[in-house]
Amino acid sequence: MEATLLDPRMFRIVAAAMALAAFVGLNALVLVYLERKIAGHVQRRPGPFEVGPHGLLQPLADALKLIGKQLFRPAGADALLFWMAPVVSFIPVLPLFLPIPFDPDLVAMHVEPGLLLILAFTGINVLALCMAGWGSNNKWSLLGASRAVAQSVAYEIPLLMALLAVTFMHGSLNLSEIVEAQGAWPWQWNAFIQPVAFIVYFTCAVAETNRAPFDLPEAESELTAGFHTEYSGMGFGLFFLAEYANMIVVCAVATALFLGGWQGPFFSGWWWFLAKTYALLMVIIWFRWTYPRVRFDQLLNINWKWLLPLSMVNLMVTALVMKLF
Amino acid sequence: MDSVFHQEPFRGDYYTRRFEPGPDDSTLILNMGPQHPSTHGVLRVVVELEGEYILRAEPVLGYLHRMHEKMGETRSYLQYMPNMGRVDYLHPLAWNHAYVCAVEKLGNIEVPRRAEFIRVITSELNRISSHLLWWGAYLLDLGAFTPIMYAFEERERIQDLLQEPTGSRLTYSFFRPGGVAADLSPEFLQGVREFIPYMRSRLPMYKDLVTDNIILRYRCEEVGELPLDMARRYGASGPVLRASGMAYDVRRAEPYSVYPELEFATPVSQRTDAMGRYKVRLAEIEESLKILEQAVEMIPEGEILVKGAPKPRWKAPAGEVYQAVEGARGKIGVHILSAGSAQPYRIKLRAPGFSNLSLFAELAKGTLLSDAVSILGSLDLVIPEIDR
Amino acid sequence: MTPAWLKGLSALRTEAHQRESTGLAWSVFIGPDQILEAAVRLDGEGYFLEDVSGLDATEGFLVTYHFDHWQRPGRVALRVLLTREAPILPSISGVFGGAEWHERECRDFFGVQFEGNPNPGALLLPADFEIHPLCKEAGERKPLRELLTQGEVIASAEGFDLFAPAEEPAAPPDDAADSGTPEEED
Amino acid sequence: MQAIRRKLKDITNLWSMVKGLKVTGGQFLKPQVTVHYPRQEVANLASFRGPLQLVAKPKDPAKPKCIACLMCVSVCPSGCLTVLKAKPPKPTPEEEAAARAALEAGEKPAKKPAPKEPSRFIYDYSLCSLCGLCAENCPVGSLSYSENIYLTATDAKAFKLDLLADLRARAGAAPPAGEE
Repeated sequence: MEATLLDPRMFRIVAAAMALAAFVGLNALVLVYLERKIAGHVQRRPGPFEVGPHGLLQPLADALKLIGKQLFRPAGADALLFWMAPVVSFIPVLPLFLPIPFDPDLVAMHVEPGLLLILAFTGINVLALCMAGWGSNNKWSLLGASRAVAQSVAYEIPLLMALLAVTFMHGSLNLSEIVEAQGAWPWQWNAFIQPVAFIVYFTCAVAETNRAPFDLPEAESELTAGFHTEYSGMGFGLFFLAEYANMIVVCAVATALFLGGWQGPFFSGWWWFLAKTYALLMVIIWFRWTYPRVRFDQLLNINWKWLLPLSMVNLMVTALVMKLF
Repeated sequence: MDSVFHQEPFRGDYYTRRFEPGPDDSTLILNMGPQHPSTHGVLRVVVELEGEYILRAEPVLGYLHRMHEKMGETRSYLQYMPNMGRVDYLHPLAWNHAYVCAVEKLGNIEVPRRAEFIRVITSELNRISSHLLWWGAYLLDLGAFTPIMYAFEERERIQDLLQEPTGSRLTYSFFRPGGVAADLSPEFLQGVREFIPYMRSRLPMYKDLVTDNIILRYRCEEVGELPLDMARRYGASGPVLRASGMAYDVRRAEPYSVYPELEFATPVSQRTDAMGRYKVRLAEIEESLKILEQAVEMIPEGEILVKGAPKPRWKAPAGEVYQAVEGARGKIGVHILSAGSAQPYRIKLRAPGFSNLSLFAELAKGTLLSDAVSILGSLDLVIPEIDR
Repeated sequence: MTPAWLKGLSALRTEAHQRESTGLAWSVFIGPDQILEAAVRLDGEGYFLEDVSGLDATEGFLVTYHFDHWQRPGRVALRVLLTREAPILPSISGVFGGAEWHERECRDFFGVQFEGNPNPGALLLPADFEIHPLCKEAGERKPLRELLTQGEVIASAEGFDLFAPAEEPAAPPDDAADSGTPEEED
Repeated sequence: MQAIRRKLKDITNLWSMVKGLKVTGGQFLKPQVTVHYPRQEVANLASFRGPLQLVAKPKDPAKPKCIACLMCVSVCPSGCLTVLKAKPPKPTPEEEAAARAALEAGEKPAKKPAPKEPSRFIYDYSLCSLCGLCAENCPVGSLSYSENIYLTATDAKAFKLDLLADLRARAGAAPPAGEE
């Protein structure tokens, strides 16, 4: 079967990619604003206030500033790796959104093993951090990158296992099917049927997206800015965008797998999906403005000594229960 | 590899050359600072890392050196007052206190009782504000962004209070040889009375948000353990020493001002680690509140500046005097040698942070980089004071 | 009365002070070769080092070590007089680790060399800075007897005449009249 | 056993994370405490040490109490004050004639004394450390702190303040004749 440019499926993909790029950009802006506003109010200050009413246009101003800034490469940096890294960090974010079902019909691409696609593409991000850290010719970046690699590789395993438990239950990797298999009411959601998997997944998701308290690759009080120390302008901007986009993805996946997706007790639809995703995002933001940062060896200990055994036990129990009943 | 960075002015300075890796250079030489987020100002620490473990660490000082001791030799006794506000900008009133006490000893000047109480009240308020800022900044080092904002809420109230008599919010130059520059108003005393229960009501929140937090506990407990003997060899003082189990407080050991009349405990911790230092400082806030509580009730009416207090062209009698004072960071010492002229012949400032930082090199050996940041924070360093 | 650490130390002059007047308890003049021994003795007694400070006086550099004790507060000032030509002193950083920085600071400000300091470079001043800012001009220097408050003399070695009344023309006469000698101290 | 007990303790200690969230969540819902600067301003400036200003004579709001004794200049540790004493006023033609007559008569002409007031009072705020020694030691209390705390400029020269002009501006008086 030959796909030509005029193939309707091709059109759909291109249109979906553009829509998704817009969606990612818009949501990243909203998230940046939310983060700063929440941080402000948690700290009893107004947060951004001057650009636009209640600082609404502040993220836009930030984006403009980042775009306008000079791109700067330190002497001795590997030009190829250095410039590829932000791109490699950002590009895989778009395919991540393809199989996410916002609505029974609102899916960019119906992919049967959708979950697999997401897991495959999230793995690329760590490569970008590694490239950025190595290519910057900066010791802080290098330390940040080495932390990022160890952390991402470690946390991907329990994350996978937690998801696997859910897919065992439903016998599917298709997100839409998993959503439909859950009911409309909270007690029918997987978060309540598989609470351990949900907690493990959510913890790993925070770690995978390098968010506080697991933000070690950029730990600014230790490594100045970690892997993106040397990036300015849009080089930094793309990393920033990718971080927020990744946050949206992990929360969207959590919504689909654990919180019943678009289904709600009433008026089911994409707004439910968005509301649940944003609720999770806000929890992640709330974490950041509450907790201190864990230490690196403790971070790995949490993973290998707690999350991994927990998720394995959970997986085995799930498998046993599925087999028996 | 003969790029421009390997030729002369880029070859590194005295310190980096000392840290030149050996033949098997599997270690990483890292310059933390002078512009590093967790070195509080402009401290520079050169570290040699094996992975993330520190093999060697050496603080490099002098980036904020202003030669206060030389300035002292060129200024009259009164003119040196603003310098005292700028040595340690977090607890300037303790330096004010040490200096004026030294000058008073030198010139045999009586201080009115009301002035002594004013000094104690303002100085203790200042100590609380210094500990609050340390608390916030330490948590910032450990990656928690919010506590510093809560600490500043209280700190702002203290500064609003202190602003009224002292006229400044940071670099106070308020004490004068023979008294203080301004009287406390009844509104100020009322403000302090109201502040004490408010501050006490905030402390449980600190405990819930931070002290009990399991992440923080794992970042502080058993990190940077400072045995008492090591503390002695380096001359550590203040909360750093008291967290190693020695109840040594200059206010008790070498009583000055009206501290002997006030009841307060010297908080001690036997933990010896960063958590011990943390807990001692929080306990000191409570003790300072106790002092304030008593002092605002005991303060008598009267003069605030003794008659015949040193005038601008005052000449001190010849002689030597050493005055120690308990600052928020430890033992502050002012050593004045006078030859009988209007300027001191020599003035030596003993900064507690200087001694407290000097033990960092030994303390950081073998720890993780993150632990080093935690240790550095737990020592409560104010770089201008260390560099002077 | 005389503390144990002081006994057997061949001090040049020992003075007991009142804390209320000078803040010191003991002021002990010793020779440069004695400082290490004195430090070891004080270490054995549980003293800690407060600071090391220099002073540029007519007679030369006076390096003062301040020690204090946690349980038995009472400041001890060990004083070593060095000639201006050879301001060299053994380092006590092997005994008190904290002395390293204090000694380096003293080196920065006065140019006093501490032999055996593990890291004798500049501390607060730039490494290539060859000016010692606290050294005084020849005419500005004052003799020690005009600067130091004298306490109760416990012992004084033969030939130690720092505090003898001024007879030699070390200080200009108008200077001496201006400042006066401290006499009211007990 | 010890290890297990420790692990169990770790699990119970996880509750502290929830407590932390409760604190920040509670603070999130409380009103803000910051002073929202351009919309709000702080009010407690009565005793704040702002930049110096001259205190006017009670009778003439455009003239300072200053007697040009230069005490403030000598006491200032930063050397931020420059005060010039006023010169004796130019004699009028009649006075000049009288002086000449006196001189011819062999007498000492009666010189008019210089008025005890400053002709220039320059204050370099960029050097000032606001220690308060000048104001405290002024024998006539001619210096006080202003509430001009929002003083900003992009050039250090802008902080060389002419306090006499400032006093006149506050009094609403025109600059004296002969001064450009």
